Amino acid sequence: MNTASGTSGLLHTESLIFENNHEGREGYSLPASFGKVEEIESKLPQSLLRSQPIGLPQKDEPTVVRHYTRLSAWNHGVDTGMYPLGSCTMKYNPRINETVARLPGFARLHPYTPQDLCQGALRLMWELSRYLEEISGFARVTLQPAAGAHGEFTGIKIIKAYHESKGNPRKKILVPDSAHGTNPASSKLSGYKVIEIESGSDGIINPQTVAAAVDDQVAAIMITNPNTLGLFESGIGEIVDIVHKAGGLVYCDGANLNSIMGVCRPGDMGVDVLQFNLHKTFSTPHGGGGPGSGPVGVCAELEPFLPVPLIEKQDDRYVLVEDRPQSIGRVKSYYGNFGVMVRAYTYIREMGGRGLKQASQMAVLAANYIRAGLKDDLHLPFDRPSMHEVVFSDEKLEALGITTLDLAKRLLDYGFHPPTIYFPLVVHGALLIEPTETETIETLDEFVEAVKSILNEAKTDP
Amino acid sequence: MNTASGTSGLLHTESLIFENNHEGREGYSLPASFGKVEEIESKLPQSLLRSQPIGLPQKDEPTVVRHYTRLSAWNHGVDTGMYPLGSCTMKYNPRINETVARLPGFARLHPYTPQDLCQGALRLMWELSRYLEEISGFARVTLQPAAGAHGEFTGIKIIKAYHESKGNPRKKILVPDSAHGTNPASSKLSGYKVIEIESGSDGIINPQTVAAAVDDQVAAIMITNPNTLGLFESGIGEIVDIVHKAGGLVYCDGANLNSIMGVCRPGDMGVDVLQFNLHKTFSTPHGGGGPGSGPVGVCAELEPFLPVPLIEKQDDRYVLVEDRPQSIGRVKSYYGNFGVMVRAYTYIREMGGRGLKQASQMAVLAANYIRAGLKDDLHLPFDRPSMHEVVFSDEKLEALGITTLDLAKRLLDYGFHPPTIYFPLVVHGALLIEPTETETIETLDEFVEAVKSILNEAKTDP
Amino acid sequence: MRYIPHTKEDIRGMLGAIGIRDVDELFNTIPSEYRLSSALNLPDGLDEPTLIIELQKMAQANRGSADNMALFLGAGAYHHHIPAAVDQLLLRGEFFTAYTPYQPEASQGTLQAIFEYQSIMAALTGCEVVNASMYDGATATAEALLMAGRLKKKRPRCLLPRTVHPEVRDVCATYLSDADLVIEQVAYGEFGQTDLDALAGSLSDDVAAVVIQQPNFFGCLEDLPKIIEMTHQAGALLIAVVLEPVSLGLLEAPGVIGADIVTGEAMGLGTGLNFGGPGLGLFATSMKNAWHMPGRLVGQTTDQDGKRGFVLTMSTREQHIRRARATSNICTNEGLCALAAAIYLSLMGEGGFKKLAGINAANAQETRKRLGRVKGVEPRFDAPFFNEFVVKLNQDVDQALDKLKARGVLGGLPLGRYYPELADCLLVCVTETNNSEQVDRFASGLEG
Amino acid sequence: MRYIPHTKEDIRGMLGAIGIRDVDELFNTIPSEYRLSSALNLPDGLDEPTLIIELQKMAQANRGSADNMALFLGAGAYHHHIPAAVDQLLLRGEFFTAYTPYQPEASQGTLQAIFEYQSIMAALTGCEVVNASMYDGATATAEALLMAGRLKKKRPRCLLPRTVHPEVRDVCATYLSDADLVIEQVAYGEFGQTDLDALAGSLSDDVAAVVIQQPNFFGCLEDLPKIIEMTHQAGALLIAVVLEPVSLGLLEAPGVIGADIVTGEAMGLGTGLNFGGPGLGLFATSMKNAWHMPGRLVGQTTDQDGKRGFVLTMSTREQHIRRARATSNICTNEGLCALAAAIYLSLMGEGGFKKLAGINAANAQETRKRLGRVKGVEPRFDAPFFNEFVVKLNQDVDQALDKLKARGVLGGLPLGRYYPELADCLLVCVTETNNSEQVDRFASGLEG
Ligand SMILES: Cc1ncc(COP(=O)(O)O)c(C=O)c1O
Ligand SMILES: Cc1ncc(COP(=O)(O)O)c(C=O)c1O
Repeated sequence: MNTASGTSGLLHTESLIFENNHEGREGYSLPASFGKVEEIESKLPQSLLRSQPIGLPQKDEPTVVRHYTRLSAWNHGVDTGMYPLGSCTMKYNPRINETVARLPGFARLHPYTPQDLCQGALRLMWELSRYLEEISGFARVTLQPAAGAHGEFTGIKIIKAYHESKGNPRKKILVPDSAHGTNPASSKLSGYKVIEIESGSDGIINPQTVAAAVDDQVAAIMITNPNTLGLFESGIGEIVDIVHKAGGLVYCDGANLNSIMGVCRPGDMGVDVLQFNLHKTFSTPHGGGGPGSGPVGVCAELEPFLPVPLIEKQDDRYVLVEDRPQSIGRVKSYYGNFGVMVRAYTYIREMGGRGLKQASQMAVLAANYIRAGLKDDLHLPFDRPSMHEVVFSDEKLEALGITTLDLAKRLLDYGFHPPTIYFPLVVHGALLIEPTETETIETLDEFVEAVKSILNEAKTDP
Repeated sequence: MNTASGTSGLLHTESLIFENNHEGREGYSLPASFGKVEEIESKLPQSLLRSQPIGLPQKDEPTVVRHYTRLSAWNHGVDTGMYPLGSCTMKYNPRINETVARLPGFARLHPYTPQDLCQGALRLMWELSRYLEEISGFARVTLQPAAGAHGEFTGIKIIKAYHESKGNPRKKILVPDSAHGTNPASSKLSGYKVIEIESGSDGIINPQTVAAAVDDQVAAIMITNPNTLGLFESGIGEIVDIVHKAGGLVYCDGANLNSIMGVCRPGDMGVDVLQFNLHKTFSTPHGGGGPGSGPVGVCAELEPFLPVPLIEKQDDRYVLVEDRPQSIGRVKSYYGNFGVMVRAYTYIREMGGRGLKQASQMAVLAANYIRAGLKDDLHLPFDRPSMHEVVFSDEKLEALGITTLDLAKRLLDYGFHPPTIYFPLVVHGALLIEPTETETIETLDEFVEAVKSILNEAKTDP
Repeated sequence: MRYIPHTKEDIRGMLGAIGIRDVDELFNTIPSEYRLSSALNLPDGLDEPTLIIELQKMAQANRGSADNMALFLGAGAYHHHIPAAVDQLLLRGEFFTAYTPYQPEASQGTLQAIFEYQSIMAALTGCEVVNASMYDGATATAEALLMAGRLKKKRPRCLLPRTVHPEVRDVCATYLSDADLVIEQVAYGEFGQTDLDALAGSLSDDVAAVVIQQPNFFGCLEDLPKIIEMTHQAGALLIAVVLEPVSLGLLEAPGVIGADIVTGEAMGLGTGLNFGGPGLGLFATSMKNAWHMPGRLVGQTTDQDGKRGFVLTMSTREQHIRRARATSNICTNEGLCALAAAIYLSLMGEGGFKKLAGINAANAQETRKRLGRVKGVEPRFDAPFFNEFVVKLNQDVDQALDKLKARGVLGGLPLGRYYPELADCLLVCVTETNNSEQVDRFASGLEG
Repeated sequence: MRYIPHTKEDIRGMLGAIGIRDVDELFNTIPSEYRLSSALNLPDGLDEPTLIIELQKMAQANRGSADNMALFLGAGAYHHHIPAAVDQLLLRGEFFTAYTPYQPEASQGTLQAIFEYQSIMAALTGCEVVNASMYDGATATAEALLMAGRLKKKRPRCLLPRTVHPEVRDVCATYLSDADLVIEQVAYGEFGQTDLDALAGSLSDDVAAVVIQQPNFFGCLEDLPKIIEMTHQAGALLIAVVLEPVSLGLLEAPGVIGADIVTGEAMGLGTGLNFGGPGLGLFATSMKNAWHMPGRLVGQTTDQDGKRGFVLTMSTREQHIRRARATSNICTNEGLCALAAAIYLSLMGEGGFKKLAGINAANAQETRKRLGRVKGVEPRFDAPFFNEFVVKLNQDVDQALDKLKARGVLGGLPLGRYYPELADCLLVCVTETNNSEQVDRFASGLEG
């Protein structure tokens, strides 16, 4: 077994960067001004000027570089080892993405550059929207939202605007109990009441449960497909019909798109709105917690409500269109997380349609391989085949006298980032494992072995 | 005390990159050819084609990136902690150097680019030569040598060519016993016999010793100043006179230039030839063992012998001149380690004359501060003030029952790279400590404390 | 495919272990009517060298990038030099390939860095608590208003002067469209600042919050101490919005003079323009309001051995625990940009950051002076300003900008789009990245 | 100064601890007549943003860089695409800010990487031992000749055909000018290969070594098996020089067919052009000759706990121990370039590297064909070639190159400078980085 360095026995005695300052120590290098700096304080009202030192660090460049280099060593990333955090799609972040995103023509471009001088950026965004539409089966995509939850917020606003345009914004949104926390929170932000829908004993939603909950005050159902248990909502067609018949819309949380690219498309299933997580499915780095990007795709009927600005192609030119009277307005300043889009675009262009499909196939294969490897050791709460991630409960752990958390923490000592734990809430002591397509079979085997060996420790040396 | 991660308890169980191959696993991404690849094998003689697999790794990109990321974690560098390796000037490597060296106009420039299309590179080299001449006090500098030892080789060849031009190449080179191993080895490469000169009991060379050794078969003396014991050769003027009077030349190993920039210049002392180590004095990275760069400066009389090509400025153009009949010829293909030159040039331009002098002053101050901190704990073999590095012997260690090596290895556990040990050979169990100007006083204190605490361990817990 | 390691043999082995014969069987739970029969209609995959050339072409088609042209555009996105060290540290895989630090044992690097970001930003804003980041300045401000609504439940109005960035106002409008808080505008006065009389007229005990951008959208400095006093007298909260945090090198920290919430946009501190995103949404407030704050927070703690460590804290505010009743829906934030800001500000340091602010202000002063010497160009507002100001042209603004473009100058933002009454005005920004020659080119371009 | 942390107060404290009052006192051992009284005459220090702009200008003044022009230059420096991952890994401070791995406990990263480099290069060359690197291909070859001299003490001659890169021959001449080994040339034949009759004529029992570049300087493939046989029959050593190691994806490893030493230049494998340096000097030989080899070597070992580890080995050959009697004076080598090659070759892998070789060869074939269709252009040599070949022009070569320049094409190296008899010839190199459009531009440029 490979052991990644730094995953156990972390020494974290590095001081904080703002501790131990020596007055006057410098880490900066600034150009001379062409205006008179010495006159500035006299030009500004005294009452507005800073009265006290700020309290910023006083450090030389070597110290700062060393400090953050050392700090980084106390982190586990995909680059140091497997990171099977379920629901997060911690796949490899291609290096070419980083090179391309740093090209000065992208990185040093002001958002208010006249449109004739930023055609490259607009073209990239326009094409990226088209690709996402093709992948998901929607009529139109906006790239503005900054992350998945922000996309949910945008999608729900669009749903509300749609209902308002029909004369009644409606009051409720149906959200399955297995949903990610952002789903109810996003619904609430638009003033909707969240009605929880219970998952069936097979881990998916029974259309009858939806039928029972639906009424003319239901604005939408917010479904995740494949859901957070890693299961495909096979009843999706029926659910869509039920909700549509009641005049409601269907929102799909697209965080799990990594399992179905090139295999099926939510748009084809009658879903009305979906958010993408470019930082999951499309390989852009998670950055220790962002930046992400959460584009939203909608069916044709909802297109008028998309946020402004929207990119259009007029003849050979790409333009940002602000004049969209039914739009929900702006959800973020400028056009979204462009730097993230460049990476996702690059990824799609490298993978092509075939590559994306292969990614999904291999992601699902890897999850099922882990499932097969551990199904006798851990308890599988659902019998249905898994998609890109597999969830186990703590049923067998309890018998060994350990908890899900114990297992997770012990995995760290084996050089693995733990899976997502205690989520989804509907599985007791859940362990949600998402290996992604970029881990080798050897690593998958090592992970399975590590879990087995931890269980064995619990058995033999409780 | 800060503890750098990874400096103790290194886990090195990462497999070798060429182990565990899976047939067909790929990490590459190559363009299509416009010629017919399938016809190639038939176009080439069968007898010249490869008969067996090469045996290269078969790895995906994520695996390769993870592998080398992990490997890097098992290394100590200046970026992870103090690296007081005497004689090596492990100063901070500025980040701007790395950015600039990667500009496509430098990094993707072919050495045979027509000269009108590479004026920027030629100008940089021309200016860098001028700067080095100014810093060292020599008439002319060649940038061709690839490292310090290569510069020594070049310098000695120049000396030999000079003597040959006078009718007698001479037979011997005087080298002090404290010299770096490259000095005698480089002398030997040009067919010279090496005569060892004993250092005085004060650590520097007594001019009388030189006078006694000099004769008309001595081609040169190869002196290091400040020498490898960190002491300034105060008798340099006399030594130069003695050697010159006997018709010999004076070579100065410039590896320790970091102590005297802006303070004094070897050229002004009558030295005839000197090699620079750009990877020491001029902040270019040591790279885990290179690439370095070892330009050579010479006095006016030796200029005709410099290697070809040499850069000249003709009106507003920079040209590479090959036609130099007395030249020793070429010592390396193309023009030297240009990528390293870009970094050194950038450094000099950032520092300016004042900054370089400050660097030398602070480097010397830091070494003397460590000396003051440890002089009661370790044995100082020489009484003379130190320059940029300080050497201790193992005299007091022996009393404690530990060796220099023990002390060095224990320093690793404290998060420090050990100093140079057992060199120079003239000091018993030498510990050669060169802190450089880029370590903070806190780090210097921690280093001193670490040594004291190790000595204390030896005392209390032998 | 270089990112997918599975060989045919690997796949065979995995299928065997699972007990199926074909990858397609894995997708059997997807009803067949939804299974795609044809391939996605996307361009064929490209190899790396070709892809880089292709993207280089697209990047170069952005002829207005700061590498090509003299940039006098600010308006919420400020171009500052990013030290080489910042970006090289961001490229460390341990940082950028990690996610939200859910597992503290494996995330001390991210956690400490975010804690440092929070602490440094707290110093800069004069506030006690700073969260781990929001999407950008606009959404941070919108969330601040939502928070004000929670804190001041009985007050249904909030005041958003016209001197606040139009896009920030737009985003607030979207966020608040379904909240119990109505946004009202406040006019600006002749000097380019919020009209204090109008503000006084609007303030009453049904106002939950007043938003003030400092420096404001026109680059003018508001009389923040006075406005805070007025706001507090009315019992409302003051939300100070700082879209150009470099100004804080010179200006008093809003928290120190009583701002209740400080929001802002910090992409200028190490992240860079990137066509406007990712941003770095700053969110700061006082300890007593911390439980109402959106977003993640890193706190300091001590482990079993008494060693200092860092963890995510006060998580019960958040959606993954509190779901519909969370203080916000935010999950992924702008972690790497926060790290960039921490590194950037550590390098700038106390001395450098103040100096930087001075250079920006001095360059802007000088530029305004030189442009003012051009016939037909005059300053539009007289309020003191930091690094941005408005000039009025007696020629057609669009034509003037076109002339400037031809000389390689992006001469500021035409204000007519946002303020019809300022259709003859340009908003001009000057930072340490501009130089004297560029200003002269700008001035002579306006002449010719 | 951002790289020097010492504040005035720090300095005061340090001076106090040392017991002096002024920094100048530290330099008292330098005789006063040598102490500079005035400042160095260097340009004033520049700040980072200004410096970057200044260097960008210099870089852009290199209008012939591969980003700007279609490059058909090889001649020992081959332009291959470097995967983005290579350079990003080289930027890891743990690698590039370390030095020679003297302390194995703190250097396992470098040591294992170099061991991997050595092993991979051993596979590529078919040799048993590869050292940690030499400065470049030329110095590696010169050192190989010196080593041959040590191994074959009684043989005073060595043969260096004219088909070897002229700069390699020049460097060998410099290195051997004081050795007991005389270099003799061997002519080339009509097909562009070493003339075997001439070689046979020169070979005798006083020849220590024969150097053969494969592919040779003209891009032609030598009959290496045959030459090795001839050389060995004469009791001499065969030194194979590979300046384009990509060819080894297709061609038999020289070590496998009996080359005694293989040297080469591997800058093309991940380091890049950089105006010709740093290079990566490859040096490979058989185990029985290892003790005579120059340079460092990393070996595998086992630590006390039985774990695998890596250390510098066979150091007693080296200058720091054996001083004047060392096998070479080399100390600092090209460590980071060796790391680049290890990463590069790991990414290329068995399949990719062979494919890469095929693409290079096929593109070169096709280019020669298309150029050959131009009137007044014909192939000069008929020997088989890899990715480089010589064409003969019936127009003035310099004028032709100037016309090509105007079309953005660097159309190869004019050979007249090195071979007066080939003054009407161009050496043309084609790699995977060239494309079909460039070739057409090249061809039509020769026409017009
Ligand atoms: C299923 C699901 N939905 C939504 C989200 C929210 O996405 P983001 O974190 O990008 O806001 C997540 C992210 O963790 C998720 O796993
Ligand atoms: C004093 C001295 N001289 C010469 C050298 C040789 O320089 P290089 O290693 O660059 O060849 C060194 C390097 O370690 C040295 O310390």
